Amino acid sequence: MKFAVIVFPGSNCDIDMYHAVKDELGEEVEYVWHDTDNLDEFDGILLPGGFSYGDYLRTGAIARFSKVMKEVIKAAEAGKPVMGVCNGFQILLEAGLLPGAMRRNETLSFICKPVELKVENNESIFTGEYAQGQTITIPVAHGEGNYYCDEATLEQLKANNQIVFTYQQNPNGSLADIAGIINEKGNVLGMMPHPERAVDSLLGSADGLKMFQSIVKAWREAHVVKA
Amino acid sequence: MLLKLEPNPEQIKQEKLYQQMGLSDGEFALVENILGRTPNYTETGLFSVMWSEHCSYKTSKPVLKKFPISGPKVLQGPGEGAGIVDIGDGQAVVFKIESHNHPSAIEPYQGAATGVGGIIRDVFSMGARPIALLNSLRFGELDSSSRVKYLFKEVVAGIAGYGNCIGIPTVGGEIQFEDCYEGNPLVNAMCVGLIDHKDIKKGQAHGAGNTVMYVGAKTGRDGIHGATFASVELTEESDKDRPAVQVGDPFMEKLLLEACLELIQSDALVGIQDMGAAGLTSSSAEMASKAGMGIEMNLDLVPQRETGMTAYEMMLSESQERMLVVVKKGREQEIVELFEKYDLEAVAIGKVTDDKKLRLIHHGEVVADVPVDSLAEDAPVYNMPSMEPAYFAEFQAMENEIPQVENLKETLVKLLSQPTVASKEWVYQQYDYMVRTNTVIAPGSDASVVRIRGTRKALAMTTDCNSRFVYLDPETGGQIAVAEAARNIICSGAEPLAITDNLNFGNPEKPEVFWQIEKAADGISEACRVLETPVIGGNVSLYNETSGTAIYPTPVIGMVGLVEDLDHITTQHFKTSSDLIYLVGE
Amino acid sequence: MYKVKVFVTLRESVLDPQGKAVTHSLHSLNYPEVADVRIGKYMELTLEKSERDIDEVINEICSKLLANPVIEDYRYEVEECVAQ
Amino acid sequence: MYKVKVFVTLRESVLDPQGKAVTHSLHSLNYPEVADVRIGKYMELTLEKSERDIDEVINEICSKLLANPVIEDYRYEVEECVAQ
Ligand SMILES: Nc1ncnc2c1ncn2[C@@H]1O[C@H](COP(=O)(O)OP(=O)(O)O)[C@@H](O)[C@H]1O
Repeated sequence: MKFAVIVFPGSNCDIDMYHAVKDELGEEVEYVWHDTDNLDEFDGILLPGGFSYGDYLRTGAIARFSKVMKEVIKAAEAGKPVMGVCNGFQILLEAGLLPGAMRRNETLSFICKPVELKVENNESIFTGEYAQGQTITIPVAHGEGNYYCDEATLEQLKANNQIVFTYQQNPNGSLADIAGIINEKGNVLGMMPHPERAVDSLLGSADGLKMFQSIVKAWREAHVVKA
Repeated sequence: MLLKLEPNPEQIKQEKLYQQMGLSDGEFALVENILGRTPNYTETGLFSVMWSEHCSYKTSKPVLKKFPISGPKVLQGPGEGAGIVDIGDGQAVVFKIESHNHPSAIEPYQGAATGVGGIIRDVFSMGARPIALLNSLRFGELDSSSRVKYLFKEVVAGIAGYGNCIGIPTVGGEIQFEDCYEGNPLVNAMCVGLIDHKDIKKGQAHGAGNTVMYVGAKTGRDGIHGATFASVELTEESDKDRPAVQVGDPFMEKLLLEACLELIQSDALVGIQDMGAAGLTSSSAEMASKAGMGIEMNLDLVPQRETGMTAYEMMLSESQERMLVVVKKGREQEIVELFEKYDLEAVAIGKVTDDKKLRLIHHGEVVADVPVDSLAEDAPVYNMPSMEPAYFAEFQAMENEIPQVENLKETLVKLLSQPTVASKEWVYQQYDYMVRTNTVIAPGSDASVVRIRGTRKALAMTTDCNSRFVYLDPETGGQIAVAEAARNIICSGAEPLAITDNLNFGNPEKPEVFWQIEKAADGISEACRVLETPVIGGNVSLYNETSGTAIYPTPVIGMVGLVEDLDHITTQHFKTSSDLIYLVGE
Repeated sequence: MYKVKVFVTLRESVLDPQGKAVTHSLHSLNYPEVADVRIGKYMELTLEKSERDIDEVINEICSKLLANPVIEDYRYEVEECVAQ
Repeated sequence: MYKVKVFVTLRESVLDPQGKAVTHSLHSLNYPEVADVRIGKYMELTLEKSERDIDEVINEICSKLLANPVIEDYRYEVEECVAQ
């Protein structure tokens, strides 16, 4: 399986995402610059964390107009797995690939620490390798991770089982303790915590690796049948 | 548009206008002597910033001479943007510490942020990839005034804001709260970088006819005279000293960083230096002087953010996120294209000359023409009088008193609840200490450890200084600061390599303060010799006083050590119950 | 040339953590009379005259980029300036 | 009761990285007519009537907390509301 790590001006977790896939997951991966207009050769799209365009105005607001985002939207429509982490999640929200918006953390300050997440839905292509209800430790590092959507949207998220991860102890004020959601079709995931920072126990936790493994497994299953 | 009438040379001399810029009568006479005429307004500005303590080290030079600066692994000692130490396998570690005390006292968020931005540029202008940031902070007591809390909160936010955005992990630091810092907080930032020996670049303008290019953010009127400002005491007036405040743009610096690291690989590059304190003036004069060359620049070509800027304003502006580079003649277009990819501007603004002059042209006229060495090398050096302060003899004569502890638990809890001693989690939780996924030991242990990807090696790093000790006995206190840093490094599983230091002191014109500087430097030197950790660079911040009262002498030590194998890494935390606890040492 | 002032505010129903924090600190600074604070953005745009209708341009810019319709509202004021 | 609108803007010479980024992005979105964007804050305060002069209170609040006088300027508009 071949992954693209999209690099926007100001992305800074691109390298972490790249190494997680290459060194720990052992799959193919390439950096893809924000002005690329073709993602056909990639099977999975990763939008890394960081501060695209300085996060000026609103997080993700400027990045979503990058040339590559048209291709990301195309890939999402084609059913390819698209995962946005942290700033990547914020960009997916601004681009309308996921519902809702991000506000500043309730504490108004940046927060960086490992947090415990609950796997709310292990039936998605991103979470198949986890047990339902499992607690995993993944770091957060963000200033604006306070997820918001209106009530109707929240009801929909719940009804469709789109809430994939929740915080055990909400660090940022996020609505309904939401840490990560998927789209209705289930192939686009946005989450604030950084699974790519939790793939090597030398650095504290390897709980994030299963997320990448889930994607690969789901992809293989789908493509082995077809092949 | 504002039309600015600059005073002519006669007025500058008669009305002693140079004094407002920070030049003394004697220094102005020296400038006249060097030039053989009275300098014009722009030229007076050039000398005033280059001869400020911040750029010239005119009072601290004799002290810095004491430091041991060489060793078998030192590839670059003091004198460039940052020092460099070999770590084997063709790799080296680059690091330096720098202060941003006065800007942080005025505008804590931006002061701290631009301090971080500046030290990062020092490291990547050497050709190194910055891999970690540390800091050392001093504030008044937290319960003394709401201003102190505000400063503390904003400084931390500023460091986080810049470091997090640019994506370099802030992995460590130290904080002390003490009354003496109430009006004059200290904000020292350190950056550690990694480089391959073959990529080491210097800030030198070689080769007459080569092109001088300006890259990065446009120049505005921000921070004019910041270097001079850093070299005076803070007064009530400082609040109104508004032009000295610069705003950082970490996004711009991230682009500049990536572009410069790409540029380093180009054989078109001759030299590169960041525009830090004294901006265009110091970068051009120093690059030319170090290469034994001159530089001629046409200021009309300098990218400007504001209209109607004068030569004086452009040369003294401290706008952030800018670099000066010298490239081989004829290769300019490649450079322009390289920077364009990152949405950055690279503009040819001048050329290297062989007449050892800094010549500036503005609106078709020569507005400055001065020998570069006179700016970069010939600042007067002062041997300040030094005198042992009365308090020192008094303290030395005192008997040691062993405190009686009645309730151990109560005392322990009280100690632990001192902000200086208590957990600093509130602070480092705001720093992204994990980005780039190499941080093996995060903040909260003795030293922080960052692995070197693709090897079994890692780097341990720490900043330390107990200024109470230094105040009580500067020489022993200086030794203790180095020794503490070394212990932190060793405890984490590394061997100490070298140090960088930031000498934060009061007004050196006071003999008692100068004595503190000398003694502390003696102590640091002695400890560095014994521990074989040479001083590979540093920074001096003097005039840290409010209303005539100096801070405690605070020579902050930044030390880096090498972990030979990841298996050697140790953290300070207790691991399992019933493990035995030993006390080692005296 | 036009000078355009754009005001972006959080929608009523959206909690404003920053505004809440400011209200709180104003109370502790002893301004009990402050009942509420809402924090938004204020932008000053300078636009050259073009063939396109200025209101159309501004509405596009605002709805695409300057405000996020999920949580924010905007309004604006246009002032025409005579070039000097 | 008063409704107060406070506008906080960056001082002229102070760099506005946000405004710069937005201008740039608008150009690439094909709005070349946008010559400049400066981004500031817009706050809406609700204040109860008190014994103190409203202008005095607002000026204090603005210079102490809402604006940072070292890099920002502020202005405000007061509107008196009749309680419903
Ligand atoms: N306290 C110090 N100890 C050792 N070296 C120092 C100290 N202060 C300054 N230096 C060195 O002096 C050199 C000249 O500094 P300069 O280039 O003016 O630095 P800066 O970038 O701080 O303006 C630098 O290489 C710096 O490392």
